[in-house]
Amino acid sequence: MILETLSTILLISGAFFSLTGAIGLFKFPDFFTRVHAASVTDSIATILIISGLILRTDFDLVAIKLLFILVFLLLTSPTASHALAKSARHGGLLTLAEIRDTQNKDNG
Amino acid sequence: MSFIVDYYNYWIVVFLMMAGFYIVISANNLVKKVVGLNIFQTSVFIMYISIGKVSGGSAPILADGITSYSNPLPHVLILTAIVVGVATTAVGLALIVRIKRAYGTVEENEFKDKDALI
Amino acid sequence: MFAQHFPVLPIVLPLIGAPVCMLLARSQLAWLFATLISGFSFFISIVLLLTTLDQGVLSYALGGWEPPWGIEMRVDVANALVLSVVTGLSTLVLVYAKQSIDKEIDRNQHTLFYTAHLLCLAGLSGILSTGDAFNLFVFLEISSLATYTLVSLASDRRALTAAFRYLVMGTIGATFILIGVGMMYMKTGTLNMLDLAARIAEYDSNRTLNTGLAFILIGVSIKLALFPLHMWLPPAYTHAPSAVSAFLAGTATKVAVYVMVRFIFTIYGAEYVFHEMGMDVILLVLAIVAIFNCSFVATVQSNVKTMLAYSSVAQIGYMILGISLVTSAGLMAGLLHIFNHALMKGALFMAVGAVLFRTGSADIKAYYGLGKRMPLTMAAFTIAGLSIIGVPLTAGFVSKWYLVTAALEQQHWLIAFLILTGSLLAIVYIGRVLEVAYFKEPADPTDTTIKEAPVLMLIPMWILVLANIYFGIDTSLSVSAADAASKWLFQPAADLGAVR
Amino acid sequence: MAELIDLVLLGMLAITALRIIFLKDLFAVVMLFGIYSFLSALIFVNLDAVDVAFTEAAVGAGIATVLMLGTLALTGRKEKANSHTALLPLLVVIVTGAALIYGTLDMPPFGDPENPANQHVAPRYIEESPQEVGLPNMVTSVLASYRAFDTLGETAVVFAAAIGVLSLLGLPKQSQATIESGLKSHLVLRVVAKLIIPLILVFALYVQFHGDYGPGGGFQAGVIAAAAIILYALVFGLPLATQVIQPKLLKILASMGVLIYAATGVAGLFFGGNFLDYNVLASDPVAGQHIGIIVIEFGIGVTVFAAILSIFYGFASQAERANIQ
Amino acid sequence: MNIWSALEPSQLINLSIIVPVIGAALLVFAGKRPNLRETVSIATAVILFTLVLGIADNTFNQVPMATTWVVLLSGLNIAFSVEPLGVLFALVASFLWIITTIYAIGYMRGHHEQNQTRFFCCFALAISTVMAICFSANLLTLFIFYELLTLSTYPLVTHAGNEEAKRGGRVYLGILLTTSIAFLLFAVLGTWVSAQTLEFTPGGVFNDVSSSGLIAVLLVLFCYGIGKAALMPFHRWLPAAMVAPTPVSALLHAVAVVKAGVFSILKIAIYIFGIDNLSEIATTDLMLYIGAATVLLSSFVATTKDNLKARLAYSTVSQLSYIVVGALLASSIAAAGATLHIVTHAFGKITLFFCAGAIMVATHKKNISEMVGLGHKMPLTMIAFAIGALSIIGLPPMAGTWSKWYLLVGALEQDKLIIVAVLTLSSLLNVAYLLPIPIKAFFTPAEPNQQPESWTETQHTPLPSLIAIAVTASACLLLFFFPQPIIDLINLIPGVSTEF
Repeated sequence: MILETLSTILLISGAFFSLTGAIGLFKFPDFFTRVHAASVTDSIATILIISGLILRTDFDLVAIKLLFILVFLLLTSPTASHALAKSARHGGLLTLAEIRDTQNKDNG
Repeated sequence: MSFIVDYYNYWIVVFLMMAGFYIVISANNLVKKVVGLNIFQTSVFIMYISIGKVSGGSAPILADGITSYSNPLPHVLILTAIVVGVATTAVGLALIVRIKRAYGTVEENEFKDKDALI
Repeated sequence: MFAQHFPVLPIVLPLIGAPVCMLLARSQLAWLFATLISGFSFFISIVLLLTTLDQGVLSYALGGWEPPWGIEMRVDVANALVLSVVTGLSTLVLVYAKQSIDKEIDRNQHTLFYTAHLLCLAGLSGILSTGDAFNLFVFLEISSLATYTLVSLASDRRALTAAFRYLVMGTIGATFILIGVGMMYMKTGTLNMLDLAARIAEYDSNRTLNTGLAFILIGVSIKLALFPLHMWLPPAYTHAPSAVSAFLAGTATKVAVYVMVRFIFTIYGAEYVFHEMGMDVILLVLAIVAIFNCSFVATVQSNVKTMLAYSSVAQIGYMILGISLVTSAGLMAGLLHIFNHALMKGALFMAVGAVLFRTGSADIKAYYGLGKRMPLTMAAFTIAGLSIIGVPLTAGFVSKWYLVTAALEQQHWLIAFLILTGSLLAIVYIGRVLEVAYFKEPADPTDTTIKEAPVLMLIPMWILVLANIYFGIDTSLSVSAADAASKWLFQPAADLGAVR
Repeated sequence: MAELIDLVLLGMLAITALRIIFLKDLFAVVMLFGIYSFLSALIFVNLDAVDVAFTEAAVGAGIATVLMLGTLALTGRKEKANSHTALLPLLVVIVTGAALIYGTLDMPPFGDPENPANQHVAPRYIEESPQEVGLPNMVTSVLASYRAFDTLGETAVVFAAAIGVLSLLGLPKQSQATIESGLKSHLVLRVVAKLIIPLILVFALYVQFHGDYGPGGGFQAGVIAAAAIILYALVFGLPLATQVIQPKLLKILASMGVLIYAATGVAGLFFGGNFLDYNVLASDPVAGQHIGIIVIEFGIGVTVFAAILSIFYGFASQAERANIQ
Repeated sequence: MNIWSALEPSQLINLSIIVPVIGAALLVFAGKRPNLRETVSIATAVILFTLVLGIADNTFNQVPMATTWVVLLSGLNIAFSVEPLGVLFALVASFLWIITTIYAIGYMRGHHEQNQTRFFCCFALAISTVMAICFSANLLTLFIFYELLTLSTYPLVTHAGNEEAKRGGRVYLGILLTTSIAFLLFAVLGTWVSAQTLEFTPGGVFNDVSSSGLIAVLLVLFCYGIGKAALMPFHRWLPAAMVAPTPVSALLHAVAVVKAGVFSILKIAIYIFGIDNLSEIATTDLMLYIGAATVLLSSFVATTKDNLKARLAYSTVSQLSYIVVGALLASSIAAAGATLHIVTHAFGKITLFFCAGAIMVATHKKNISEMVGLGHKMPLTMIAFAIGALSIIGLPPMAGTWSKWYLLVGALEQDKLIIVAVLTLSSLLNVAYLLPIPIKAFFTPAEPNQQPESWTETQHTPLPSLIAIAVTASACLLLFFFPQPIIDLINLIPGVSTEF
């Protein structure tokens, strides 16, 4: 019973973070901020949701599988975000601040 | 109402199939054509899987306490069909790469101009 | 010891042969091996044909699972006949291919060619023998994928676009077949063809089943290049390597015709398809338009391979016409034409390939004066061409004869007349080539490189030519097989189901 | 509840499909296709088809998307404006769609256990296969035993695709000279990749041999294993990858897989059964089935792994060529 | 008379068809040595003639002769049997082959033609098919060899190989194949479907001819399907084929090909429809008047032609329709006249063609206007020409008298006065276009400076040609005085009689 409540809370908050991530993906102005929003979804939301799910199992093989998935996701998704941002940087994409700077320079 | 509940699944699937089919026959870009083919086929797969669904059933893996399973046969068929689909996609894409190399374009109307296609 | 396994061997042999061929890696070895495998399959098919003529249908349960739970191979006279055509032609084409491939395909792709050829053969055999609707789809895709590969192996860049177009059309066709099979499964819960037939017979008329059949027929029509859906075929046959054109023209579309026959007659039953749905009129009209339209287009082609490709589409019209007559005699004529057309088109494409081998071109200009320079090749072309026209004592005449008799039996005088006038167009397009070959002076008389084709190409070509003559004179084998096949297919589908 | 999820997912699919029609940016089209595939995988899960979902996710969303992206890298990501009118295709599609809708009118209701499809052949698979074949996963039983011939054909299709891509694109030459990293500067990526790749391979083996009990099997395993090597090639460069798994070896593996499968079938002949009859492989029929299924699943895995990887090699070698030029 | 009496009678049929084929094969081997080649040619011709004589002997003795080569299906055989009409035609064709061969040797050498081996080879093959047509036991056999005759003579027509020859060949092949496939094959199939037999049966194969519109249509199809009978408007091929070397024109287009056409019509009229039944068929009169119109129209056309061979060609068209008219008059006497006309016209027309060829070899003149006064230079040729012309016109003491006489009597007996008028008028036209040639040749002085004084006929006309001309011309005379053996043979034909 307690477990179930706990798990519900975890799941709901996970879903909430997912939602914020998605909203951020839409609302944020440029590439880097959007990557930021997306990676939040990846990391905190997955942790919360999978923990919530684990609490709902009988702590058997399924729980271990979920744990594996969690580890896997924690390894890969930040890496993916990192690679994405770094590639963008290499490709010459500028942050908003930098764009503003260059614009100021041009104007000035 | 029950009419709609009974068939909504198939109708949406028909819409998806036709979306894919439309992309195949209307697209000018060969890559998009292949994408369309995949969408077309994937939608057909959904139709098959829908056939095998049994309300209240569970995945056809023997487990204690479960008496109603969904029909495994469509699953098997579609497993095969997915593989066939990706095989076709791979060959199609390989052809596109070669066409790009030979013609310099992957737009259908453009290589028609370059060769008097028979 | 293996006699009871013969129904499955024509599929399994090339299917095992293909990876082995790939492992062999040496062009010569792969050729020899592929030819042997194909020849052995041919031998088995002949045994199967004789057995089925004698004993009727052979059923083989794969994995020991009885149908409808397992997959069944079902060999009857009809598919044993087509199977013999396919494996026989495959063997001859492989013999022929050795030198033709040497010239037309890059050296390090030879093993790939033989592997793909064997896969294609396995796929075609599978389509023919299988008694399971979904299994048919799988083998259809094996043969199709192998075919796309084979077509694209040619060095001409247009082969690539042709192969791509073929791929798109072929996949659409296959997906349509998949949709149709799905709808059939939905209403019957089975995939086994006989079981399907028995269960479909329980419905009078059903919208889902009708739609399913319509999709299957359209899908198969794409594969067999029925008239408005034939546009993929001419470029594919034109630009493919000669050996591939020879093989495909004689087999691939014929197998598709057989699939159509099977779905119409074995599964749905002629009664259902033709009387309930009125498909016969549609097929008849399309067939006649195909004959005239494509024969006419063939007469204006400057590329001889394209010309023959259009001629193939027209000839498919004759087969469909026979089927759409909805009589045992008509079906028999259609099946007979499958057999005979494989003989003549195979020989014609081989001859064209031999010319391509020597002159490097399939344009009609390359044929100027060839009658003297490549007498045997052009003689083969002439005889096979006469067979296409339907001149007596050739196989083509026999099929036309039965086709017209079948039409006349139904009092279809106009159709009979159209069949005959359709063959007049064949005189024009074959005649054009013969005329320049025998009466034009070669463009470059001093060119001594153009001489008779190599023996290894001539032998299979002439075997087919002689077969054209033989089956034009002694029709007992081909006619009796086609006759038995059509009688077998024409009994009501429900009866077939009751056999078990 | 399940219906609601189904409906939502189908709605998302429809939106995705519509978007694909109108987008001109091919990169976005391909990504949307990946999403489409993934959504359909979710639908498959929802419809109890876990094996199919697994495959669709691995193949449709995974391999197919990677191949498409590879193609785009070589052909450009913009679709040119279409000049001719799309009226005829529209007409064809509407007619075809109308025919299909017409066909649905006599269809059995969705999900009804009384449907013919669920009443005729399938019950035997559900009721008997655990005893006859001895596997809890009925999909595997049907796939590898009842309809093993289909699966042999499927393996041949994969093999044929590999042949096709090989003949079209060729394999990369093994270059001893310069082994340069694809993403040299991505230190994080390299470290994580080194960590993950063995994990993926282990997972592939798990999927391979656990297929009898849960979702999975040779096909999915082959794809996952190939994905591990593909990741390796992406991070460390194709030349290095071709040294680890040599293209020649792939050719042999792809052939061997088909041969293993077919040989199992032929073995049935020699033990007095039909082709692909596993009952005769051991004294106990169920044990025979076990042996047979494990061996052929292995064959599938090998062929799929080798075929997918060689297809990827083919595309990658083209990309390298394009870069050099 | 029968030197082959040791043989089984039916074997004679096989031999008479095969011997020319063997001859053709030997010719290929003897090709390099002209003397040997021509010896083979003549020897074959003589052997063939003795064979046919043997057959004729057996026919008089009422020995039945029949042989079956191949059974295509029950009721459909390639089979041969001997009946008097065929024997008569075979006698004429084989006898004239000897003469033509002799003539051709002179002509071909004198004219320095190319490809003489191919020429003699195709020539022999053509005769073989003519023999097969003569002895065919059913319509299918007739049709098959009718087609083969067209094909084997095509190389002869296009022998010159230049643009004009090719155009002529195209028209020749085009019209003959088109009519035969579109109409004749259709008619054969129609007969097969409605009568269930294709055997030539005395009195016809149809049970009830009067009520069936189908049979009426079949008659029209047969008349036009046999394009070799050159009924208008399908006569264009005959003048077009005149581009061939003169011996070809002589034998094939005065004897073998065109006579094979009218022979087929006669045979069909007698053995498929039955002479007595013809009058009951609705379309008989229609075809009769078309025949009559052809007689007149082509005679008119002939008067306008200046090229000698063209004039003879149109004359042939006209004379062929005499035979068609005779066959369709539905009178036994007219049928006898028609049969006799095959013989008499053959001798008359071949003489004329020989003369035309001799003139061309000797003086290279083709046009009639240039032949004024030629009688002084080439008296023998021109006398022969006059004899041939008189025979064609039907004036005593030439053979043509008899046939025209019977035709007129037949027409009178049937009260077809229009036909009587047409026949008479046409004979007058014959006079108008044939007789002026020898008259002007003899009674107009030669233009000066044409040839040197020392020019003589025997010097410039090859001796073999002169001999041939002499033989045929004297035959025209002899047949007037001794027609009895031929009339005896004609009276053996069922339903045909010279008795009033």
